Amino acid sequence: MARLILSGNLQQLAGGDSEVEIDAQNVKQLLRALSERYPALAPHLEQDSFAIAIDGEIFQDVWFAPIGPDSEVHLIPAIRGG
Amino acid sequence: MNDMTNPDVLARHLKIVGTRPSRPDGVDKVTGRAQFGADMYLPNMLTGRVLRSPHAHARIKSIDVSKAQALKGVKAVITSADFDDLPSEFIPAGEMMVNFRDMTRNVMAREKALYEGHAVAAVAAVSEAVAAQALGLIEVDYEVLPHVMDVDEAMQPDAPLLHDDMFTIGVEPTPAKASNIAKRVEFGFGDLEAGFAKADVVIEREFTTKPVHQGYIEPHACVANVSEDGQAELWCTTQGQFIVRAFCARLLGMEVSQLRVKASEIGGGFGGKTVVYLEPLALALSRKACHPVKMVMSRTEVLQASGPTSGSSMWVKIGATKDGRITAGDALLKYQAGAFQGSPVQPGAMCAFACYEMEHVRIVGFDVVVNRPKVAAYRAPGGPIAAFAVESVVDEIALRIGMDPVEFRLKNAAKEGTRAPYGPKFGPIGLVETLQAAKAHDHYKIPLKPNQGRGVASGFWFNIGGETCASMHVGEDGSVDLVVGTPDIGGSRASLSMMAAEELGIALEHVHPSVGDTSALGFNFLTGGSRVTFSSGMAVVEAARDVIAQLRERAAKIWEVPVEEVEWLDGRANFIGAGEPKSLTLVELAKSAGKTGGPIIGNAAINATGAGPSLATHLVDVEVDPETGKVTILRYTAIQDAGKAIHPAYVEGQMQGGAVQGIGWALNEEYIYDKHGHLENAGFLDYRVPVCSDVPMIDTVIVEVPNPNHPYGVRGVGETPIVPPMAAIANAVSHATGVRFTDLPMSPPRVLDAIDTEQAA
Amino acid sequence: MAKHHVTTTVNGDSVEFLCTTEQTLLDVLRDELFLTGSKEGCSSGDCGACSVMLDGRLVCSCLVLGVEAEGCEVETIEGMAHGEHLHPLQRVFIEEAALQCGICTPGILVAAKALLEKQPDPSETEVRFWLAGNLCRCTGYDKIVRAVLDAAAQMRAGAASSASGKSSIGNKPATARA
Amino acid sequence: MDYQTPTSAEDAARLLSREGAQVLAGGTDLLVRLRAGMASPAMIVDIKRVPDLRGISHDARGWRIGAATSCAEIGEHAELSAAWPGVVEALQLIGSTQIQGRATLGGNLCNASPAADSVPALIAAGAVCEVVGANGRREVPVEKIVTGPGKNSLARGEFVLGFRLPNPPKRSGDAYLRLIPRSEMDIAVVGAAVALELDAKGTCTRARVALGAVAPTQLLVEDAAKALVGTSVDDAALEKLASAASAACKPIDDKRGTVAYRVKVAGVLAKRAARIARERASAK
Repeated sequence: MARLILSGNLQQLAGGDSEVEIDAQNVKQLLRALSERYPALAPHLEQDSFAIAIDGEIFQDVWFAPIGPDSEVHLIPAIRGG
Repeated sequence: MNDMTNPDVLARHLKIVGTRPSRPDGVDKVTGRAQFGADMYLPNMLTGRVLRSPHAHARIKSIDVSKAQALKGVKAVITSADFDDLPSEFIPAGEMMVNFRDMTRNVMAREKALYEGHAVAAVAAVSEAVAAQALGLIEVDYEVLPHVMDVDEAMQPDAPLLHDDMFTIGVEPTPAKASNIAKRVEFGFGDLEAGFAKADVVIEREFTTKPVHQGYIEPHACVANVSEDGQAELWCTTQGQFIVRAFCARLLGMEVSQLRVKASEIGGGFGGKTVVYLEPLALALSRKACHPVKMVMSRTEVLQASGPTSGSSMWVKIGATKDGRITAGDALLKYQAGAFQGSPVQPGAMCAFACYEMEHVRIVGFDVVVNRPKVAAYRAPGGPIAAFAVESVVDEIALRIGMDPVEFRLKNAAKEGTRAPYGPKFGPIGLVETLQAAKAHDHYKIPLKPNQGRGVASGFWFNIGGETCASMHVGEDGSVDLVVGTPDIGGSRASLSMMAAEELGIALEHVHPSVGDTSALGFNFLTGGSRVTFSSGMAVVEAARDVIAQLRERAAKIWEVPVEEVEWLDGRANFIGAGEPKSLTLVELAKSAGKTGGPIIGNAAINATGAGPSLATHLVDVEVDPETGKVTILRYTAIQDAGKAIHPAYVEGQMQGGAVQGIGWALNEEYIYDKHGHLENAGFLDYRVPVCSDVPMIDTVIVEVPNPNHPYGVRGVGETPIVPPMAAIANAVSHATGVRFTDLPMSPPRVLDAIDTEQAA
Repeated sequence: MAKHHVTTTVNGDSVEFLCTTEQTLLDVLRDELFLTGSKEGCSSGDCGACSVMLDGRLVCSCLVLGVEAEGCEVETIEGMAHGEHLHPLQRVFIEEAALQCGICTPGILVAAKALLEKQPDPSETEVRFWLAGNLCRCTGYDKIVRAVLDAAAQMRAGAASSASGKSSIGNKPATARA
Repeated sequence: MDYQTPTSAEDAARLLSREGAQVLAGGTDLLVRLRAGMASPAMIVDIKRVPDLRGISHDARGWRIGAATSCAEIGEHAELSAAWPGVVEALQLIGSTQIQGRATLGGNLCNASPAADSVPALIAAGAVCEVVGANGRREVPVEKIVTGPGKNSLARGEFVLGFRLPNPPKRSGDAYLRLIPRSEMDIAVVGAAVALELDAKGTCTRARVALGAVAPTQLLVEDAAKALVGTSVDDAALEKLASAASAACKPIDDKRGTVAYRVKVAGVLAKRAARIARERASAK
């Protein structure tokens, strides 16, 4: 199971959980699992645009980026820039 | 697209990548032939002009356009009534989550005008003079409301409210009372109390910065042409033709494919041309008038109603041990969003401590609306503001414990495996390398005279990838058309065609790049976030490899050998199987393309991922006139990790340009409003960007720590150069005067006042 | 009020145009003569993007009325290259990457040419102060100043004439032939 | 908007006496105001074709500068620059190279900006204007022209034809310094001009000190001049000069500077300008 690390706002919305084990092979599955576990998070996962860091590499808007069984995953705000 | 990573490309000898050829658009740009936003003229073209609010905050009770409508030569008049209202929801528009309720109100005020210069109506007429006269005939009945300009004042419970339906996001539970605070963000980890307890030195300070404008020399400009059947063409100066299409189609209720957007040559953007202002108005006017409509902003309009980046109020606290280890960092960032939510406080908070290995860290940010123009991205949005505060405190701590500031940063520098304050661990990054280069640089050893000071600061930017397409057409003579979807804002047609020629193994002069309009390619995210050489580069390489695969197949067919026995090297297919060596050049294969299966076209449509952060360290020497407070920049050196510099001259150019924009931000650029919320310096006379005689040569050192996720190791370089300058200069001025400077800009009156106050104390 | 009929010389050719009193020389060059190489960045004489030569003097065409051009000699960026031969400044600007977005480039080239005609061997400081009225937001001025100094050196060395053959293919010089 | 190009001073004066007539010389201020909608005259009178309005000449009385002579032309005049270096330096500070090609001395004075760079230097040098109008010609000291921000003492129809500068006396020198936030392209936050005369022993026998951008009009500061006369312009005298200059300031807080800043820097610049003027005087 991949380890998802939550911090800041997301941690609040996840009822204070800072680290959760999630069974997901890719980003899409991860987001679905997360919405199911934390309904409070769901609207934010849809409204804000998020990037997912899988073992340090950042993926933006990439549903099918693979998540390994021992991956460390972070949910972070999407980055745009000028 | 990590699967594209190709170590042997990096290993093999590069013939073109890393050289400094002339840019393909060079001649057009030096002869005046290049066509920018305002250079388009169409038959029957009308002139569009915008009526703007004279008030910082006012309810629009009514607008009477009848007199303007009746004026001879006026072909169309529009107000917010000509645009559908849109719900307040964040929906994806070309890769961005956008609240179109805010966007439609920003391009044309509805219930209220929220800043001086806010568009309230627009006209299209047969001439500039008639259009100007028509504006004077539009009668707007305003109810002037109290306004608020300062971020701290706007956060007060009794502050005038811009939006009575704004309830702070990011605090649980969501407040029941409306406020100007759109959002609270927080990042970090560890135990701050424990961290600060371990510190021998703790320094905390408050900082403020003023909004500054991107200052592109080309004002916003466009020509819209909507035909009677609703087909629309738009020519405009933008960082992203596909983003403009996505925004305008939604604002005007069109299908995206009804609207074809062609990006003109762009006269600077720096993030400020990633949004729409005139474009939807010109389309609405053209749709109403059934004529082409041209709209060009004046410099006053640019400064009153476009950009800028946030002003801010910040607090930073850092603790460290005597031997120079940071034990904890805490920061509070309050950023002005302008009239609508969406300041870059979030990326600012993520950047704040990103240069350092932090065990205990917290950054809290607030996104606050005020009666100023809605901010737009400006080069590393949010980063430079936070870096000014954090790098100033870092400098002060190094000074306090008597450690060289470069040494101190080296001791704490983030490196591969370091956990970023926003969570994930860094891959390979080059901060340490830039600090070592700074230490070794002659600049760092030059002795200083009285009233002179030296400052150093480091900076971080994430860099991004995103949706990108490229198309490569091999002509019948073997020359190559390269079509990309990202506007060329600083020489990207050069770097992209260099990568194409390198891959194909042909001379650069045979590759002819162009920026396609929205009908030429699939969706491309805009030119921004330092993504073009990275992302479009990836797409170009993939398209080239697509072409090469086809060329190898054609050669294999001709020779009747398995394709595995054909290799592509230096622009030719070679038979490497047993028997007579055979070879066909690109030109030969192109000639016979028809007979061997038809034209040869390579395509790539990707969502580029794996962008590598770029880090930088800047050195600056200043001299301060103790009697007038005037600061002179004596020497400047910018050192940055480019991963791999495809065209080193344009990488240097990004570093030099960012540094000088930073000099302006640090010393003289600011928005000056009177007590009525009227901008007093809406022009280049008193909005003081650096002029040629203000600055020295900007020395550069390119460090190359390859990004493993890019076929050539590229990292974006455009954003990072503006992150360190303000802190570096503030640190230098502080060392020259013995006074710590925490407020920007450090203009002569402010500097002299600080020196005198210090001496009086 | 009727338009003024103005007869003037632009880049060596005699030109006639009609304009109102309000129209600036820049308006006329762009909107009447379609010489759009001169750019409008501020319309207050602060950015220099509209720089042209008026009777041998460097001016901002946004601060000259169209009617004032009656009987004058006007030179714009469009007149800087001769046939396919780029002016040494134009060639060196391309070779040394002295432009990024290129919007300020025409004005800077016109201004730099005026400087080198007055002072063929300028110091860095002279170049910087002469060009102080030409804003560039992309380059930080470094490569611009170097390019002006290098072009001046080449012109002094007479390199200009021998190199002008190369400048005829300025968009694909030797360095590009990998 | 009408446009006229009179070819005689009398025609110009006649046209300018009409309602809504506006004089055009270099146009570097007028065109900005037109474009910004801050001015909409009924008629523009381009006076550049009036004889005697352009060019620089020298006679027994001293120097004459046509009011519509461009700053660039004046800056290129070696003899005038040698005679009145402070005046020439001051007018060369006006705007960019491009502005120098158009801007005129007459315009810089008559627009009546308290911050106009050439005006303090002209006042310190004792320059006089030739004013022409419907009722003939008169000579007016430069300091009598500006009466307030944007206001001058010229009657309707009157305009400045030229400026007269005396031949600089032996052992005299002048200098002008201004403070701007950048190195170029700004309006003066403070300006200070000093013209002085030394005797054979190096004692100051005559001095004129003028300040700009520190009051509604340029100031001719008698007390500051007194602080120098009878001294060798030594540090003590310079400190007296500085405090006299600061004391004379009646500035405002605005987007370009504060009252306190202008008051202090006026003294600093007066002191620095006096040093340069002294060096120039003793070098002659």
